[in-house]
Amino acid sequence: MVASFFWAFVIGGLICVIGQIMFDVFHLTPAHTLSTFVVIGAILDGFGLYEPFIDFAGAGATIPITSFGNSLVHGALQEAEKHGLIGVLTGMFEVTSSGISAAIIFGFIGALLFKPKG
Amino acid sequence: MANEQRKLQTKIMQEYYQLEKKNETKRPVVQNCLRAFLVGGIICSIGQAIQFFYMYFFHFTQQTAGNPTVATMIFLSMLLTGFGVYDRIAQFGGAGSAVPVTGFGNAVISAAIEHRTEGFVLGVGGNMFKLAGSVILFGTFSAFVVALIKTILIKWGGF
Amino acid sequence: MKHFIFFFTFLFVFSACQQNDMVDPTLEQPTKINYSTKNAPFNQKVAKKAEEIAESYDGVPKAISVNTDRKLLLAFQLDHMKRFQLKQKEKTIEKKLKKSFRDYDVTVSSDMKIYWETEKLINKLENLDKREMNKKVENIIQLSREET
Amino acid sequence: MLKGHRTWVFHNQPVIISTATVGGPFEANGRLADDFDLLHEDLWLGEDSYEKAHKVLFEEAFYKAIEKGNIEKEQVEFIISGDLVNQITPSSFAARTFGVPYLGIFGACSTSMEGLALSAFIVNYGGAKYLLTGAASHNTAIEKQFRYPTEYGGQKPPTAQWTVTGAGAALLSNEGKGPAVTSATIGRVVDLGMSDPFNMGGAMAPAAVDTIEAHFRDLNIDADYYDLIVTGDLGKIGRNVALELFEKNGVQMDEEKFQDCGLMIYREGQPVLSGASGAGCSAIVVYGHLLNRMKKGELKRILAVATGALLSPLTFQQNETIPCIAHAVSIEFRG
Repeated sequence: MVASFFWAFVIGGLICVIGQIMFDVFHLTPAHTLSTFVVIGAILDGFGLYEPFIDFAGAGATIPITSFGNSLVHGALQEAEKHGLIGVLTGMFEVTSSGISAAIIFGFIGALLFKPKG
Repeated sequence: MANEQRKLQTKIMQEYYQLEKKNETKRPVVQNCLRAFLVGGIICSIGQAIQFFYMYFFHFTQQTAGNPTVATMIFLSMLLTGFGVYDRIAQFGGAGSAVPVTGFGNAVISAAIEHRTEGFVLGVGGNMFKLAGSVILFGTFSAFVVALIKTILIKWGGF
Repeated sequence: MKHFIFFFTFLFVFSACQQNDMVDPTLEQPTKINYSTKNAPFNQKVAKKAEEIAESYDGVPKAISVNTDRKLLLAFQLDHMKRFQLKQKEKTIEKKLKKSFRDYDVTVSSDMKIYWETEKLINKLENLDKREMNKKVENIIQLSREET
Repeated sequence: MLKGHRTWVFHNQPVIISTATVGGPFEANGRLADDFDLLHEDLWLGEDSYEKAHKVLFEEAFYKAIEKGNIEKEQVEFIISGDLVNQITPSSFAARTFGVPYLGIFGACSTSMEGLALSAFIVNYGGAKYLLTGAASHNTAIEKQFRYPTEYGGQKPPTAQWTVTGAGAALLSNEGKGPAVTSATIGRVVDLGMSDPFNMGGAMAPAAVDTIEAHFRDLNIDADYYDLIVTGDLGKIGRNVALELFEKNGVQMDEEKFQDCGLMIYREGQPVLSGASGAGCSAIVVYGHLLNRMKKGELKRILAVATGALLSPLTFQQNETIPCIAHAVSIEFRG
């Protein structure tokens, strides 16, 4: 348990450091950086490398945005196994939906509740 | 984007570029990285804690706890964004608060809050994914390509 | 500065409560405990054997198992540094167990939640009858099959 | 009268008979809090959108300037103003409130001095008796316009600048007492290929230097003529770059004398990174702080050089470089 927290902290932190380097050294905007991360996550899962990574780092691998790409691929592959090529299309959001729907729902609730503070 | 990559047309421009770079306050890369590590690590540890919470008190396994964890993190992100704290954390933490899924939530929620003055349909609805849209686009498209290639290889390539 | 202090206090308090809320069952029982399974509705000999097999693998400090007349459920923990090979380990152990206990429907899981649930079940085996136990084991197996 | 290439000299001496400045909560904590006529506690100014709050900043500055000038609203013949929001709506909407003939101008953060130069020109040649000019910016309205949503957690690099919330207005007339506008140099658009929208100072410095040098050349004077040469919003980086450019071009410039409005507004420790910026920045400092100092007799002649970066989020996304401009206005006080 302690090890889980430790590695979640370290791996999660290191992924963020990579992001910071992309910000500061390569002068990428946050949008560019995050898009790159998502694509990297998708590719890593394509090679089957992201799952072991999650097993190891737990939330350190599932909380960074890279896991978004991973779970998109995962959903697509799961469905593809059952329904063939068309599953690639239909399964895409099967696993990720919670992140996106949570963002949409809480985004709207936030807009109802809050004003920008400046 | 990056100044370094752009070709500066004239000699004056190149000279000025050198002069300006010399005077420019350097980004404190090492300090920023340390802060990003700290903030990112803390956010992921909170994620881990929430995941254990869902596993311990609800019927979620390590695998299935991921979804409610992400949703909870985005909920927390909404609170912090709404109370005007998240942008301050971000100024300190940089990528440490942008890379975790809370940063994705913050991008959606901040845009939604910002544009409520233009109404809920055109303002909130139209602008919600102003910043986060690219993440969804490139995530979805790259996942499509990756999954397509992999499926084809498995089905017909005999891998 | 005030905001940062606020933020870190918030984080600290938050994560601290979360951690305290969770009593770690593995930390409470660091060494092997001889569960009294004599009065269990099914003879747990197979499960004990399975535990021994699983624990003979490198990097598996602890495994727990229950069996009914047809089903065998085993949950194990893995040294953290070996967790990269978690899925392979799971497969090898499952294969081995399937070979060793051909009469049983074998389920192997490395999931922490399954481990906790199995442990809970073992602790109250004595108070269960066969039907209840079948149901409980079936529930855990279902849980471990859930995806996403 | 045109002198040299691009400098107007105003022989009829249009006088700034009154000025008014309005600021937001962040400015109230700043160094120049005492020089404001009106300070707001609330960034919303009691309105339901930041754009409306922006408009209110304008209205209040105009009203206050008229009040301090001891004239009636109806006596104001023209308003020349501008800001940074799309299609300069806050400025135009404020002009709607007044119902006075109005010229909307856009020069990004150089709007304040562009307005003052044009106003002085009009007043000088008898185009108006009373003329109001002003510029304003509102931190969150501008952030929303040019950068990210205000609550978005995007880390700003140390080169970034903080947009001022505030408005400055000046009432000009061809008679009366007060500091006189003696000359103005119109800038040209200078682009040396900088493209980082988080480093405006570095992009704008050459424009400021170009205009100041042109001003000296056209009037055949040097930096000694002025007690203070103040740039609009170059910030720390822009100011240093400008000083270095002066040295390189062989223009003598006293470091003490060459100040920047963006570095004057806020205190040490306020999280403004490289300094302040925005159309309101130079308007507030010149119309508030500096004219007050002139009235106290601390300064006799100043040259206010407002700098503007003429970019939009669109041009930045299309990888265009940032064209910049600076307008210089000389203000003299002869007791």
